[in-house]
Amino acid sequence: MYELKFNEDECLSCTTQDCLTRCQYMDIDRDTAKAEILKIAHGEDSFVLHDCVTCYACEEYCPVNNHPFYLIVEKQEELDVPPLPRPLIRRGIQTGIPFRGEPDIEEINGQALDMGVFSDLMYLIQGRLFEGLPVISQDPRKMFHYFCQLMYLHYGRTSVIKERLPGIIQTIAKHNVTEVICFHDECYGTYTSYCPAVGIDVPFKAVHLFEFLYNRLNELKDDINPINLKVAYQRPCSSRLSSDKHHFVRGIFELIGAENVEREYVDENALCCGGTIQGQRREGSRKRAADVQKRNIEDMKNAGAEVCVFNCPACYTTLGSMVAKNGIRPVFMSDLCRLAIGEKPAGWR
Amino acid sequence: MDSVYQALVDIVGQEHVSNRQEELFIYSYDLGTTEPHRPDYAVIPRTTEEIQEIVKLANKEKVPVVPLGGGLSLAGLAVPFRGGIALDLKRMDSILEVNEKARYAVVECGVSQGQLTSYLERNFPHLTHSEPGAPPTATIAGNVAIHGQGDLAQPYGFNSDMVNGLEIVLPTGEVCKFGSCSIGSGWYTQHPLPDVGLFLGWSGTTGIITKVSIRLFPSKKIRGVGQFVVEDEELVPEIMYKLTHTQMTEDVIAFSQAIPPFASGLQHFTINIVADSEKELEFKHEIVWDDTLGEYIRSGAGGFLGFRSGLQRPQVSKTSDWRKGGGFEYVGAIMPVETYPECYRRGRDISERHDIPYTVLGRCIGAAHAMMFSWTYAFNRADPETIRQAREALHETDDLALELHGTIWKPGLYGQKLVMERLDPNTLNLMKKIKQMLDPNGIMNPGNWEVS
Amino acid sequence: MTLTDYKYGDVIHRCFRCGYCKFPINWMDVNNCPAYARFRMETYSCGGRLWLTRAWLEGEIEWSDHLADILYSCTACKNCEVKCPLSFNIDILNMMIAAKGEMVERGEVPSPVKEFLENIQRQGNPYGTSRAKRGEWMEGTGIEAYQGQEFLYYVGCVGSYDTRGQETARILGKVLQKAGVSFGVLGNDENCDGNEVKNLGEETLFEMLAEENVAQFQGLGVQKIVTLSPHSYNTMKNDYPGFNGEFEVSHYTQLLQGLIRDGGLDVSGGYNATVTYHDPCFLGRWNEEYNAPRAVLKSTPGVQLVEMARNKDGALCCGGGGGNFYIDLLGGSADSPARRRVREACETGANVLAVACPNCLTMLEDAVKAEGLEDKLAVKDIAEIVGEACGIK
Amino acid sequence: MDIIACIKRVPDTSEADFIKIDPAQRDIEKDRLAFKINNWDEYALEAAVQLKEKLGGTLTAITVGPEDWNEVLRRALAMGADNAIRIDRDVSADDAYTVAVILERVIQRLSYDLVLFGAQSEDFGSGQLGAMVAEMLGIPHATLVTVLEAEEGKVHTQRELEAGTLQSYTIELPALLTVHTGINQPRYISLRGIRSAMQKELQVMALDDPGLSPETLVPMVKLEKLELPPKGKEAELIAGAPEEAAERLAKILKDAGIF
Amino acid sequence: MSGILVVAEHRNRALANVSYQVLSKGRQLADQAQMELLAVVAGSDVDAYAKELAGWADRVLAVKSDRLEGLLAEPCQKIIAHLIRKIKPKITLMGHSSFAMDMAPSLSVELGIPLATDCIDIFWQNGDILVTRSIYNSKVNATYSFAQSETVLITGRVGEFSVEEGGRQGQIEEIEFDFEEESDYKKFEGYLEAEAGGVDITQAEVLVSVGRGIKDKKNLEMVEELARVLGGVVSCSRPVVDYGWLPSERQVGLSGKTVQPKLYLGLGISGAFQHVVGMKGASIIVAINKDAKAPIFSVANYGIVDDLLKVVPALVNKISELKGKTE
Repeated sequence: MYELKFNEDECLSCTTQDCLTRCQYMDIDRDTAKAEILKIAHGEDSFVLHDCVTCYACEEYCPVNNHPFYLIVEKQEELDVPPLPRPLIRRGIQTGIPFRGEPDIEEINGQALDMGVFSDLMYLIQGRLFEGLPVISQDPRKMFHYFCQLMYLHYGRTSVIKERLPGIIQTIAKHNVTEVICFHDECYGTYTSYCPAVGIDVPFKAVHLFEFLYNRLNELKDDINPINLKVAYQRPCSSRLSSDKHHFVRGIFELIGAENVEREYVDENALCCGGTIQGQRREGSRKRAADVQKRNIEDMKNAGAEVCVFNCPACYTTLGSMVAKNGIRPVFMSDLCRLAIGEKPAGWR
Repeated sequence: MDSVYQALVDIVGQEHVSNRQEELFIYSYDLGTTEPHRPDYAVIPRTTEEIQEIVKLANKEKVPVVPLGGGLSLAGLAVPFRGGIALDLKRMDSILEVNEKARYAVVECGVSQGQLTSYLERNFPHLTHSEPGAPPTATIAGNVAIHGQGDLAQPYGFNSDMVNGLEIVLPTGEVCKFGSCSIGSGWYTQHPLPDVGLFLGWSGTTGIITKVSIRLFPSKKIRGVGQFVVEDEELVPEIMYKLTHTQMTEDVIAFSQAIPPFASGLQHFTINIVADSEKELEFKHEIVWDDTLGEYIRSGAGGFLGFRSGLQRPQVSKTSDWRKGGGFEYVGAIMPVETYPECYRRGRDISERHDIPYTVLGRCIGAAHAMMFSWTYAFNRADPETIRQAREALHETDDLALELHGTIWKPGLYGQKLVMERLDPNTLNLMKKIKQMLDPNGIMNPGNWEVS
Repeated sequence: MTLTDYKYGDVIHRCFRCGYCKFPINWMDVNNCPAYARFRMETYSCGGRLWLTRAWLEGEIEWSDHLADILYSCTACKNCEVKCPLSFNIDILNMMIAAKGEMVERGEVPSPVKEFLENIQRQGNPYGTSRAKRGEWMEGTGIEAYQGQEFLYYVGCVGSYDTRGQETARILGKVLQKAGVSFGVLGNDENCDGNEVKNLGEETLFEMLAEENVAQFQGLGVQKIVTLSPHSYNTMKNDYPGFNGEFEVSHYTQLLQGLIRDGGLDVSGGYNATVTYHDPCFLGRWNEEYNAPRAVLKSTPGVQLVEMARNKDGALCCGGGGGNFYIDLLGGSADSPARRRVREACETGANVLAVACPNCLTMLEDAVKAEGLEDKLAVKDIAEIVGEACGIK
Repeated sequence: MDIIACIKRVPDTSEADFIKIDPAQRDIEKDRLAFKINNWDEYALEAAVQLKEKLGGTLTAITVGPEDWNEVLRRALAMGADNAIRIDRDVSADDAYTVAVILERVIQRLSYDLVLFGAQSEDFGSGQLGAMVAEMLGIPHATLVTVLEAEEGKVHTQRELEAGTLQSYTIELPALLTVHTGINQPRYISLRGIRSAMQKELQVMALDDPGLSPETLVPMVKLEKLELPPKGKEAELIAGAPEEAAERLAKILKDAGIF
Repeated sequence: MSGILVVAEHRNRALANVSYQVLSKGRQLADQAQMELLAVVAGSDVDAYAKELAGWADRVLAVKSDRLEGLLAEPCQKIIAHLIRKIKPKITLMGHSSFAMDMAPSLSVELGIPLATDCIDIFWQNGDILVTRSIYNSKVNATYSFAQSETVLITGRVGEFSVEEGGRQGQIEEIEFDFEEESDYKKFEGYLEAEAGGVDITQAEVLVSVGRGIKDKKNLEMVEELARVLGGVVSCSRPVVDYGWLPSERQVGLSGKTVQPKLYLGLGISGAFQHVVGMKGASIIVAINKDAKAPIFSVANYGIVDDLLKVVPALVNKISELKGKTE
């Protein structure tokens, strides 16, 4: 019932084929790229469907916003080319099923922070940055009622997203929120990129966490003491859906006096945390993920990073302890901002 | 004045005996579904000598003695069915010796699993013991007394197979030692003297264990757990077989449960892998995940969920709370590994029939020589109906375990009856003789293993 | 009251009695619940108390002196809440307090609890000593009455009446004078803070105390409060806002930390000792302030800080919380938590056991005497250590 | 069983070492003192409440004193009394006899089975009142009661003698008992309980309600003066070698009538 | 003829100590006013008591009746009322005992005479009798006079008056007394003696109390001995209970018991606040402590700064010596 807005003509007229040629995990030349993307568009099998690590990056690379990644995932499902082994897919799909009662709907008129599925990370939203901001999805028992479902892109299952997402949006809308600040940029990407791409209505305005933090920091500017730390940012896959907000990363760093280290895997060239890669169905996935992680961390180290900043809890879970082992402190972006205004972040170890 | 009470006060002191309703209430309850029975006294001794005196008194007065450690058996093994003395042994909590070179520890009967774990971590970080899945308040002695297993069951077998020696207070009050310690040669082995081991698995009906020597094993610097998932339960036995073939795993468990939903209908493996270096770890990863399980990943039949460093204690008590009810009990049985699929399917049926979210688990013992398979039934402590349901499900499961050619582990009274019905009559007769010889007045944990 | 009327009637049965609540953070000992450590009967464990409470409310057991003693032996140290793996853990202490509250309303409390509460009703302190003597501790110190200074120095009952507490209260006053802090005290007009009253289940009395104190503070224009006792700190910081009493409350170690760091207090006189620090529950587990006292000690020259095996959120309570410094249901044995604690302190090789709470001070000092460790271990309040380091005799 | 408990309010002087006597030597200065229910009366009230809880009936608490004294009646109401009566009178110049006269007049007009008093008061400690009232009412009494059990029409009591000996009586009702500490554990009265007792009605009687007039109330024992007992501040130190000091102390103790 | 009448008590085959005390006081008052001292003793077998009393009294009235087996208040009240009516003594004096507390108030009402109880002093002033009472927790002394009356009834505080040598040979008169028909509205059921073993320190007149200074459990023996010669009981401060040297029922202080003995002899007790609140009500406090600055010295009446282990044996000897002289 929801259909992806994909325009084959855009691909035909595309001169760069950035979607696949810039892929960091497949080595594809421009001609092959064009041929394969068209095959995919026509519903034919392509090695791309098999080899894709589902890193979302092509969504950002596409110069005309033609949703190559959403297309790939739709076709993986259509052609039964699952990116993961079946038990993992089933497990993943079952994970999002709420099982601890219905949510308590409190009406909030105006702005609110949406924790999405990360209610157990409430400790990350303390202090003056979040003062007075109502929060929805505070209760871990109810968190799956706020789960944006976009994770199923990694599972090759857009059908699950389309089936569940409208209900989730309804639940959020019941809170009567006009502006939803998304704790996770996957939620933000869902409401601002995926929903328009497949035609799902979103009755509220989604706000990117970084934009919110940037604005709050400006309000608290007088209280900022530059943190003077060298920082590497671990860009999550979902941020590819909101590349227009990516500039806030640098904006925030400037405000708080963090030095954004010069490195190879930065911005558009960011590397996946490896979380989704290691379980993939193909031969050698575990090693491939380990290799990506190793390169990523080596790059941070070489650039002299003291801190690795995360926005995505999944990246944090996958990479956090690894970067720490390499002498780089892992920290969430909001915590780094709290540090700058003289607060003691809960997650700062 | 109650003369038994006064005599107990004389033995252990006023503060360590109670005949007040509060203590009698608490010690009447098992944490599972077993109906409570009030003891007449709760006693917390500190020494072997005190226990001797208590047992002698109990013989004289024909008062039952029900020893308990953590009191976490869940099968009602420390419920004072015939009243008497609830003997809480947790004050006997000294770690007496750790022999680093011969890798064993001698502990008093009240030493908890957590206490030994923590002691080894702080003082002998390269040694560990086989820690059961119970809460850390469970005791070492209580666990071997019921043939428990722990997280080293895959490489080394039952915890009770790791016993190097015991000190026992017999039901008649004498103290006996078993193993090399009995000839004063230290606590390093239970063999090769003539076997008089009549205490493990008897659930405290033949004597009170006061000291245990337990084997310790190498603890590597990196200890972690990897997870693997399959959808088809039929694959579990062969995967266990293949994993044990690698000799590179420490604990292999497969589980499936209705809640949380992600685990429903799937078979999850948790596989412990340990190493002293990244190099060793990567080598083992390759053998385990890539070489041994790779075929399932490639075929799409199995998925690797990642590896986490650090062993987390399973917090089983959380299971009790799925229904916001604070209670659960399980049937554990020692089963052939090949019965896993049947155990899972039939267990699910039983759960569903009794309206309880199913929870099953199979832990590999030895090189897949057997597994401990558990069927867990949660209940709501505040709702007697759910307790009844769980009790019924447990009984059906006892029947099932035997039907599938398994042997019930730490059976409650119902399971004991089933087992004894099937026991070889000559064995049963021998058990009867042993029990009569050791406990002529039948004071030790009466109700349990009563051969009629 | 029956179980159905009990506020936690729908959760109290959820305790499994798995026993995590007995442990410190590293499981080294099952004796981190002070009451269980003292008595070792399962009834005295956190789980035992919850089961007994439920049994009592359900009519399975009768109220008895013993039951009351068991409930009131809880020192509100919060170890159980920190260690319990289940989601209702945040309410464990509230469950206990509500059960105590029921005993209070029925009038069936242990006699020392009755005495404690009646003394507070009558004299505003648990000792029953006259209100007119509350300010005696400050005689000859030159400490001023509060009249709009920057800080209200709230001393609390133990600091005002207990001999040892008074010494500490005086020294802290002198330290603050020396640092040039603008402060005043309430003297005879000071009233009990109510922290223990709340934990003993006398809710209405607590409310009255909080309301009266808030009104008094506001009437005097108090904005910042520094407390001698973590108990006062806890209730003024966390409970008084519920009575419209929004004050900037600090424990004195927090104030001293800032003063030393900013050079406002010269501690160059130093204090030569190997010191181990005992975390008071109401500063530590209740308010997660583990750093300030340690920072003060570390910045005092000559102090060599060593840690006990159980520290911070795993620290063993001195046994004085929940009114037990007065009602003392846990005393009288080598297993008393205070005595266990001083033995543990001795094992570190420290010759000074530093505390930051007058209740801990008296409990642990008595325990040192009982253990015959006077030659090996001195119990000192951090205020005394700092006092010596800045030249106050 | 209908019970009457007679109670009074006393200053808490246990901790007050700053007591001052007014210049006329007639009273102590009370402005810095806290007040409370007389300790023994609390036990009497508890005993009354327990009997009421067990056997039913009513409990009436009575006090003779000025308005401040309402607070002890509130306490009694919070504890479980059904009625509370205060006879309004400044009792500072009264002796036990005059108060007994007043109480007798009030009590004889009420219906009762048992009258309870505290065995003595904390402030003056004369221990006379209960037995005087009993004699005036013409009913049997027992003082210093530490054990009390009631049944239809009678009470079984034990009264305390010296050195731990008890004297056991069975007394037919109506009777009057004065209650000693240790007979029970008086319950705690929560602030909530006291506050809700504020809502209950208190009966205040003037002296002429039971037909008395001030002129008829002449004390038989008259206060001449108050003074502070002579007392040295510090201990008198007995110096000398152990033998000498011991000898002197022994003499002091003997002179003090200790042995 | 008016005189002074002392009511003597007896139990367990002996006259009560307090009777000797008030007898001595009565003797003194009688001598001062040149009055006759009378003593009355009632019971089933009073010959021995009467003889003893004659050592002080000019006349002893011995009332003999089988009805007086238990020295009960009601029959005694009848006898004393009868005697007072007959003799019209200026003063009737008794010890402030449990017996007197039961009887004296009713007696005063029955006869319409003034009553002063628990007096710590009794003295003549301008021909009138005055008494001093200790009130407000022993913090204030109050002096009282009596309304005009033929007889005043006074009870004297136990232990307040010293026993003087009697040395007289008074007359003994046996008195017959007719009891009316016995009513059964108040039935005496018997005496219950204290259970052996259980010690109630709150009831003891003399407490020998030990603290940490006792150093070792074995030293308790000498303390027990001291308590024995003083006719008292051993109590203690908190640490001694902590050590398990004495049961908690012996503990004095905030968490122990509050005691108000006549003598509190503190041995090796420093006198912490928590302890002092439990014992400061004692009439006489004696402290023996090595530490001259121990706070107990500021609450004690008498102090010895020395090692208790040296003083206690000496004290036991001296007291035994002195007692030997009296007996």
